[in-house]
Amino acid sequence: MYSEKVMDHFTNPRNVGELENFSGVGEVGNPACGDIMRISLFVEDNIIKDVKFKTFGCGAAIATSSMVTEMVKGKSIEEALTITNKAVAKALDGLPPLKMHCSNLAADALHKAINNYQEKMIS
Amino acid sequence: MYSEKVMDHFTNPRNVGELENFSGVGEVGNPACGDIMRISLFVEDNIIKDVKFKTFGCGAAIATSSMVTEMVKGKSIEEALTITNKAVAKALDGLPPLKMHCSNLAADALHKAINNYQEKMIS
Amino acid sequence: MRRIYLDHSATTSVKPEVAEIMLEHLIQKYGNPSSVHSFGREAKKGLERARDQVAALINAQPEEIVFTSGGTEADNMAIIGVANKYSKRGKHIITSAVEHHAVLHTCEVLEKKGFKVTLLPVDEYGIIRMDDLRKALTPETILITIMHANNEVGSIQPIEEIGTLAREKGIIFHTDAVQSLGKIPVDVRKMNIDLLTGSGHKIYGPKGVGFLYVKKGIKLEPLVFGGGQENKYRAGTENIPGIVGLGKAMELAGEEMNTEMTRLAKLRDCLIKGLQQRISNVTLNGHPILRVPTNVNLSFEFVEGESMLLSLDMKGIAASSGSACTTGSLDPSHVLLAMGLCHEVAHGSIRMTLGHENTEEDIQYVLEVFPAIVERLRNMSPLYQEKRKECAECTLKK
Amino acid sequence: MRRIYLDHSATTSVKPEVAEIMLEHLIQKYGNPSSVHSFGREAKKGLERARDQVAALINAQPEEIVFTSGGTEADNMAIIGVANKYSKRGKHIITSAVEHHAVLHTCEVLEKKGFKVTLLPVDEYGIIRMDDLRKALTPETILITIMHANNEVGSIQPIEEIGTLAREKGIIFHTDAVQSLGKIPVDVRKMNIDLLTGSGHKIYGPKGVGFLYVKKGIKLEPLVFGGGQENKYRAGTENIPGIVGLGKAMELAGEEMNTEMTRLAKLRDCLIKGLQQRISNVTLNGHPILRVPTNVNLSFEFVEGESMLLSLDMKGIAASSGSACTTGSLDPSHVLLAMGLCHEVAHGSIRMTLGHENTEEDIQYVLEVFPAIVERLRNMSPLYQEKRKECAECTLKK
Ligand SMILES: Cc1ncc(COP(=O)(O)O)c(C=O)c1O
Ligand SMILES: Cc1ncc(COP(=O)(O)O)c(C=O)c1O
Repeated sequence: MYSEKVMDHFTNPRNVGELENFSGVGEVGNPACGDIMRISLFVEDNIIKDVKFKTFGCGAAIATSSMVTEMVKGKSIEEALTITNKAVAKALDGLPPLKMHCSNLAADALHKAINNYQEKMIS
Repeated sequence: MYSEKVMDHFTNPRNVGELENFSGVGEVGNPACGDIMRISLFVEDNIIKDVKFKTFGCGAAIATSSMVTEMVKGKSIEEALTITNKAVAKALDGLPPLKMHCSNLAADALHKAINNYQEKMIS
Repeated sequence: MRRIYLDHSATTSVKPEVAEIMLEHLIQKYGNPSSVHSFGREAKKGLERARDQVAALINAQPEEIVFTSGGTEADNMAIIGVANKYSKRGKHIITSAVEHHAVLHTCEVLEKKGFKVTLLPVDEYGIIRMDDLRKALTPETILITIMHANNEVGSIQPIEEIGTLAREKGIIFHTDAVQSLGKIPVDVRKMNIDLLTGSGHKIYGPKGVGFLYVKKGIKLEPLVFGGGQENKYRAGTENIPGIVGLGKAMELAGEEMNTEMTRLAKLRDCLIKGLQQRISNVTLNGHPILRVPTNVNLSFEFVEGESMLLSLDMKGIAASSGSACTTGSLDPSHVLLAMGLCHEVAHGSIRMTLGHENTEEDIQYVLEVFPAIVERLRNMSPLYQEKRKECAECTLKK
Repeated sequence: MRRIYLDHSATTSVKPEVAEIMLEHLIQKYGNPSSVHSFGREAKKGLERARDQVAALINAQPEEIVFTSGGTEADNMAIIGVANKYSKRGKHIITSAVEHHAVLHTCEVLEKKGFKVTLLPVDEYGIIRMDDLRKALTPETILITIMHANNEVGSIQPIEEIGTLAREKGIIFHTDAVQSLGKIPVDVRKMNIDLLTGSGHKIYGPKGVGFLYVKKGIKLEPLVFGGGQENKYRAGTENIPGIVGLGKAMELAGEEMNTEMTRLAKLRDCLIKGLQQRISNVTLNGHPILRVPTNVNLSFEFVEGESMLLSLDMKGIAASSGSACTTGSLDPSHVLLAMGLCHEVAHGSIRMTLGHENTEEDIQYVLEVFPAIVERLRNMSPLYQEKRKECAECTLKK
């Protein structure tokens, strides 16, 4: 069902946890629909220096969360904003069709975290 | 499907043929429905001294024809008239339900042959 | 006793390779393909390989194959499924008088529900005339369902012509290919077929499994509701052992068709000729050439079919008959009657269908024992006595 | 790797005796039971023996058993068959919110065709209340269809009471006994059942075969049309290997039920207790006592089901889940929701269903590996962090 990459990220997820001193945090999903992803960022000089995730969800939800943190670490905010859910799925060698719409939300969580960071910067 | 007795009468039918000097002959069925039975009798002193059959039909048709000739040989006309299709089937240890109505006509052929004999006697 | 099976159009044994893969999925890879775990994935793998194998033999895409519980269900699903889905477009269905009961009775049921059904007549060989079909078309026609090869007499219908006409007119075309698969080429693209029925147990696969090819774009209302299996077309836990067996059987059928069918056509012709030489008043039913290589159907005048079957059976030979007596109804084969045979000749028909296990020696044995059987029964028959009295209702081919 | 199958309610392997008799009918006794000859008679014999075996386990008459392609088809046949046959008497059907989709979706289809369907609610254990049923009855009610044991949580419905009520009111009563057969006693006479569904592959018989018990006197419109098989109730060449396998499986189920179910009930209780001792926030779904001996269904709060399944699978343990993620829909199990669980707890449910091959060692192994799996996932879960924040929508059993 899942690609080897998905299974790898599910089994050995990268960057699990929550940053204590985060610059921004974003959460998507809700427990009712079976997926919640929370991503926290630490940003310095417009660069995402550190990122962590916590996820309640299926294998695809965990793997996409893990993958997005890998993709984004060390990137600038602008680069990070170009990452889409689709790109995350692709980086995992694809997801089963049924999972594409329901558990592929990690980029959304990332964007929310960036928004949260940007709002904080403004205020 | 068929009882051993049916198979015995089908394999070794008794009294096959047609009497040259018959006292009466009866035929039932028609080729369209797949069964024709013809029975010819030789009667002397009100006793059926000889009887023969010819049948076009399925296993049940042949077996009932054979059986009825055995049952009737040496019997008086009155006794012969009491033989029913049901009795013939019973003497064969029964017939499959579907065959009871369609191929179980040997007693009818017998009765027709007797009628034919009786009509000849009157005229 | 020697036993010779000559009833391969009724059903077949499964080939050893088929039994083997079935056993594997009965005992080891027994998971439910809907399950997430490894047992489920193994089952799913078998299921999808089978779908590939089936699709390959008929030149379809794997997604176009819906597995069913057999040919009968696939026929029902096609006909009822189209009727229910497209009834707003029209309520007219065209079929032929020689279809299998799975098609005919389904059409009758639809007739009771307000559909109009045209039964095309057939010629003396059991084949429809394209002109009749053209004339039967109306703007209301939503479905043409005509079988590929006939199960009783083996006659082959002009499927490609029908398909081309149907495509031209935008009418859905279903064909029951249960008796042609593995015997003659079937190509759904080339033949313009929209829906096609297949069954496992006629091609050395298991009983209780079949498939419907559903061309991409054709919609059907399902027959059975429940889980979302088979892309929601057919609910119910998939019959994995049956399906992998069917897949394997289809693959083998494709590989062996050419050589095996050449072999069987020879045996068939030898059997037909041999019996006609040895026994008088024997006529061939069905087309002499447009005929599957496995089918022999002969009428033995003056004798009834079931009594021949019983006699053959006592000699170890398994055959079948169009006689009413074998079906429990009063009328003989609707196929033979539609071809214009009179009742009594239809009653005297014997079908022998060749397959895998049959050898030349088998045919020799049949040729040896058959004449005495017919002779014995003819000597019992009052019709033989009045030999050659013409049968009023029929137009016998001489 | 050690592999432990704990998904026997999804499907089972076939027992060796079942495989053996199937193989015999695939390879040797492969005839079509409609055939006159010896191959046909052998097949027919197997068919009728299987009918006896099935009837015996549920205290029915052999003539009351109709073989089908599985539990789903039997459910459809019962519900659609009654609806179409008795619609003049009324158009109201009563069922429950926790039925299998083969029942629920079939009822939904009938609703679209003008029938009225009442979905009885269930209590926190998944069991209907007789009072709700009594209140739902109308003069229009023609059918009550309530399952015997639930496939997800194993809860057992008060079938005998329902049957008695239905009989009293002259309403036809169907029960889906797919998950109770072979696990708890089923007696159609004692329980006043008119129609009963069974399936082969849940009791160590094959997939793709099931049966419907049809009490003498109850009429049904068939679902599939064609040949006159199964007393005209179900057309199509009979799946003889599947049917003889089902028959054998039913016979073995009857013989082994008492000892085997006592054994499994112990393992079940050991598994439930062991997991609850080793892991916090684990709740049992379904009734603690009115429950089939094979079913364990637990919710592990703060974790999602599929990720547990995957983790278990990597340890060789095959289980299932009520999580939406395993079905591809967005909503978790309709059964758990009907029992009043909140979505997130339903998403975190794991079903382990015990069977034949399972041993005490298996249970020990599961108890060993399970806690670390839950811990790992909980450490990843944002919900666990906010642990014990009350879930607003739900009424959790504490
Ligand atoms: C032409 C044809 N169509 C349909 C069927 C039905 O297939 P099944 O026996 O798999 O239901 C058969 C055989 O019985 C057949 O010969
Ligand atoms: C309660 C219940 N009913 C019906 C079915 C359907 O049976 P089958 O898989 O044989 O179609 C199942 C299992 O899938 C079931 O658990």
